[in-house]
Amino acid sequence: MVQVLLTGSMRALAGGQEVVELEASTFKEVMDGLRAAHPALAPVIDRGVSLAVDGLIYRNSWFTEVKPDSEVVVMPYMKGG
Amino acid sequence: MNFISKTKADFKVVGTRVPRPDGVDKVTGRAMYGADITVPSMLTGLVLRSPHAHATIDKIDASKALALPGVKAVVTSADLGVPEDDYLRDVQDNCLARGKVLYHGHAVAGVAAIDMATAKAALKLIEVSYTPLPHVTDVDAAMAEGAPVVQEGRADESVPEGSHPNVTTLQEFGHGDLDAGFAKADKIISRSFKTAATHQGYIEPHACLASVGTDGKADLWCCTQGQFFVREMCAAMMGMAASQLRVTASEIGGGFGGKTTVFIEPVALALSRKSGRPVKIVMTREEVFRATGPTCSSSIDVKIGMTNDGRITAADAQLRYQGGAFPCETVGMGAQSAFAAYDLDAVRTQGWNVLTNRPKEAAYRAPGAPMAIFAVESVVDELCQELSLDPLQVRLINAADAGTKSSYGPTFDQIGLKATLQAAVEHEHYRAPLGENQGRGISCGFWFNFGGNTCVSLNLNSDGTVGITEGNPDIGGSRASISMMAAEELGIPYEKVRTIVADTNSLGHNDVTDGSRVTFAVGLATIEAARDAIRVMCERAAKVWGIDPDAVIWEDGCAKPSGHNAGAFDPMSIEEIAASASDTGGPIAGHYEVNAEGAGVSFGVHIADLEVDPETGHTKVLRYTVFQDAGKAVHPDYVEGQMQGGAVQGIGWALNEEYIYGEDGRLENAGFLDYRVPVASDLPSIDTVILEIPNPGHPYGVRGVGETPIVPPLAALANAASRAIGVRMSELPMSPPKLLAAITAKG
Amino acid sequence: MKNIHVSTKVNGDEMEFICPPDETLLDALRGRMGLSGAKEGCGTGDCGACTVVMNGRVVASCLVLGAEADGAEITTVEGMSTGDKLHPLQQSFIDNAALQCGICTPGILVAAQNLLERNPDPSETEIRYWLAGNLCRCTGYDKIIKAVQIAAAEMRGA
Amino acid sequence: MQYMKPQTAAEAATLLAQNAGAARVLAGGTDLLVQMKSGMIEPQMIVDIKHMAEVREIAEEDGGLRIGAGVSGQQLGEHKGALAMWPGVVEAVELIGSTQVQGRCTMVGNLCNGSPAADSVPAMMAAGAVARIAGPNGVRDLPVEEFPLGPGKIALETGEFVTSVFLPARPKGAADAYLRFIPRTEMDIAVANAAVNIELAGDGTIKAARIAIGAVGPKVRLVEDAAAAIIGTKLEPEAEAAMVAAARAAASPISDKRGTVEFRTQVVGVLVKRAAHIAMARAGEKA
Repeated sequence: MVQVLLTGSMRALAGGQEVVELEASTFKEVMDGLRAAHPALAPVIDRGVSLAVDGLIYRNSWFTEVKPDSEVVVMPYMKGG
Repeated sequence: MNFISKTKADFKVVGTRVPRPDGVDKVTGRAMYGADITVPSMLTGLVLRSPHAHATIDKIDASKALALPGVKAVVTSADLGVPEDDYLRDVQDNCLARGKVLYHGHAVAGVAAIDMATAKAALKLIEVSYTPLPHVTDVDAAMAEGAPVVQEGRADESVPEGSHPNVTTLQEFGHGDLDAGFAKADKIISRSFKTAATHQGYIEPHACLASVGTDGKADLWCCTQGQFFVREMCAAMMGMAASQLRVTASEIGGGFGGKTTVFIEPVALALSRKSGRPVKIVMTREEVFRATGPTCSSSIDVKIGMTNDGRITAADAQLRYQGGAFPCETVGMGAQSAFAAYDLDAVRTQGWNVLTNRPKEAAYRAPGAPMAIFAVESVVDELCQELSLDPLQVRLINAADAGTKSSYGPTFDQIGLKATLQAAVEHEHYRAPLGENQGRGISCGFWFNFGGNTCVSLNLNSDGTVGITEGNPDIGGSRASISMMAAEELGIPYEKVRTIVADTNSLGHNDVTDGSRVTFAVGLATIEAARDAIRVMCERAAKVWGIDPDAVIWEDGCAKPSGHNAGAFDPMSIEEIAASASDTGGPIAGHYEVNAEGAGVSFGVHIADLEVDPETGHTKVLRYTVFQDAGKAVHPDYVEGQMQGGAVQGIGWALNEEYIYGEDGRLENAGFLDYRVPVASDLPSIDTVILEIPNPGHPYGVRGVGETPIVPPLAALANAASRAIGVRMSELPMSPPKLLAAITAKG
Repeated sequence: MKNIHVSTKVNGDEMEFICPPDETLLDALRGRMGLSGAKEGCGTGDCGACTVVMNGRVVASCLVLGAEADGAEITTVEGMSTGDKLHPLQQSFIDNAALQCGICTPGILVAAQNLLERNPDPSETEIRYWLAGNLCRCTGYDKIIKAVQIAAAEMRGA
Repeated sequence: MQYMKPQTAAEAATLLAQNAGAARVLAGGTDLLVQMKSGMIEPQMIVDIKHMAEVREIAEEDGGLRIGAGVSGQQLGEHKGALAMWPGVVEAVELIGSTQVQGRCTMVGNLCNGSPAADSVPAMMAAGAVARIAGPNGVRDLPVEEFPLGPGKIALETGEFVTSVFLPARPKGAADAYLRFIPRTEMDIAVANAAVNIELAGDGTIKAARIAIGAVGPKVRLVEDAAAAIIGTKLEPEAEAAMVAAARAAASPISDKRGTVEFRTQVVGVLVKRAAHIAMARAGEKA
């Protein structure tokens, strides 16, 4: 199981949960798992999110490996200047 | 097959100050920018813009314009489709208003004519009937009950019920128990801040030339930070297959994030399709200010608790940003970066985006971060003053480090903040004496940095030289740094490599030049493309020698046999391998395609000395030093250039730059006369100190450096001014009337 | 609108062109004489990207009519180098990384050249004030000022 | 549209009179071309007066200087005699715009633009300068203080244009100074400005003074009360305070994108004070 940390505004859509536990080994599986567990998160995920895995930020990358002990944080999709 | 991996000590090219490949073209006037290309039978395009801040478009009648001799086409939003995707539709509606104009300067129609005079005359003949609507341009006013609604139904699911319809998102970050944290504090300061919208201020106005054939094949030439993004957007709006639209990026006269989207490009394409002739549109400076993307203006509350010995116990911020008339996510990045410099047990940031009748925000160097960090660093400074603590020591006590759970969630890997702060502590500037009416301010800065989609193709020429094709427009010297990294990896002189920026048909997709990603991500892909070519070159040498490819290594631009079974052969140089390539198996090339990750966050610290004329509020920046971690500075001159240029944009933001709206919702200072960017005589030297704490995510340790430097100047100067005059300045810009009013009020 | 015939000297070459009476010198240089080194950054004399020298004085070519060029002598960035040899200022700008995007560079070089002709040894403050009408948004001016100082020193020695 | 370059003042006056309302005078062009670019004006004729010999020179006359309407700011700044005689006027003209604008802009153009914030106008007014006007009925002279009538409004009749400005001769112990406030160091329009012209008596007291302020009302104006406050004094603190108070009392600014009423009123007093001290010091050197 992977512990997925949700940022504040997503927590409200996941029934107030700060951490969601999922069976997942990739970025994509994290997203699919979140969508299944909390359908209210689907529009947020569809618009695009970034994922921080062990401190590194991924903007989109389905097959990025997520290990059971990885620190996984879902963040808004980010752009720079 | 092996290759020698680089360690920090043995760089031969990286870290030197080679001349840039675009230098001669740029100093002789030969470089071709957006407005510099012309083609036969070209028409001149112009855009009709809204005189109102907010109005419905009841009717557009172009018949008189079309009747004018020399006018070849008029287009409106009706000439483009209605995209289903929200984001695409917003970008398109910003290029040509659909049904409603949302800000003063919003594009309504385009016209193409045989020359500028005819096009200008035609613009006046397009009759648009408007019904003006109430407008709102201030972020706090736009959230208040009864404020005019800019767009209905744009709130996402994060927005609580009962919020004003102008609120489109609420983003929240943080961890820990705020109440418990504040209870531990010896001193708590809460303060509210406002910052004005600022513009990127690139000197080159947007320009493009579109040519659409009757067979549907199209070419677009434009100044952009991302030709692939332009193609994606324009093809979708035009209903074209991406394969039929080739976009070529010109030399770009500055972008800073502002050229990461489209404005006139779809209009030029639509005019060209309709007229059957090439159409060129060049914005005026006034149009650039009115209708391209400035950054957000903001209203921010910050509350921080601190112990008497300088430990932050809790931190809380509410950020309200307006990014114009369309939904905008920039506040999220402000909310995430606000407290990034600190290792905190209890922290919360909440960010609201609010619609207003202003132009659609475009990214501007570290979008969202400067204003958030300005507010936070101001309160930290005020706490230091109140508790009589040294501001750098307080930041060192609280600084984030490897293993710190960041305020926005993830845990930091290796970061350079403490080393950067320490460098500032030890610098002579920090101890230099100050005179009367002078103050010294410091601030930390932060940016995430990105990687992203990147393709690089590397071709070995028959004489052993190398051509590199990459897909990101070069703003700050990236062709030089890419050539340097290729030369480094291949073990050949820099002069043997030439890098060009490809059009959209010559390479796979590349993300826009944003997020300080190019030197990092394109550099990474270049190194991998070089390794790909090295693999092929080693194989060729192995074939010639009749040995196993695994027994060949690459060193100093040569294939060499290695290991006890390899046999004794003289090294085979890249020139020899290139010369015999057609005999050994054909052309040699390397390529690499990646969605690059591991960019590594960036921190900086700035020290600013400011003098304030107590009788007029006039400010003079006396001395300025930038400290920043570059991971590895590939070309130190260009790293310094980013640090200096970013700092000066931040200085402008802090002191005099602002979008000024009148009661009528019209922008009052759409020109460089009254939108006051710093001029040469306003500034001292900007001193730089580059630190190199390698980024583990890049083969050479490179970190993006471009964005972080714009972040600290806002608070560094506000803290300097506040200390100089003895009044806390909480509103940017700190223009002389505001400073004088503060001084007068103090008495 | 009756077009005007203009005879002028640009970078030492006799040039003739025909333009409408309200066309700026900048547009005439770029559109009629094929000299696109001068850039339009604002069109109102506030940015300096269109700087050229007319009859020995630095001017914003967006604030000069093409018609006024009749009988005048004009120097643009295209006239700075000699054959295949760059002007010391041009070389210094490359060597000292005084340009990033490069859009302001032609105007700054032309203005700086005129300064050094008037004053071979300007102070940093003099350089900064002379170039105050040339906006640069990339560099923070630091390396530009240093490049002018270095070129000036070299030219004095030469 | 037509572009005309008359060779004589009479020819120019005829063109201007015949095309009243549709013709515009071109000297340096640094205001005219900006207005054309913005679409604020669309002249049918441009009358380029630089081809008349008399407007291109700085001529000595009755111990003073006559500055032609085509003399650029930079050209004036290069004239050692002008700088020595009227340092405040020269520094005011040199503050108009950038180096690029200095190569073209003229003092007369600055006057004729009618801006209340014009840099050189307070300096000319304090100097007691006189504009020479050519027109269909010949030539007339008008003191600069009578020239501005309001924002963009000037005392020229149909067909008239200014050919030169005369700066009078200077006695010993006389000097002027000009200061303006801008947020940056260059490239801005004055938020407030002030010029002070002082003549010292042999004992170092102020024998005569003229003070003008700008950007703090609909037009640049002389402040007689401020001048009166320092005549007969050595600019001691009480006299200085009275002068500053008079200048502030004479200010009637508006709040706009460049500054507020409070700010402009405050700052114009500071500028008058500082300019007066500079003029005093300069006059002392010339005594």
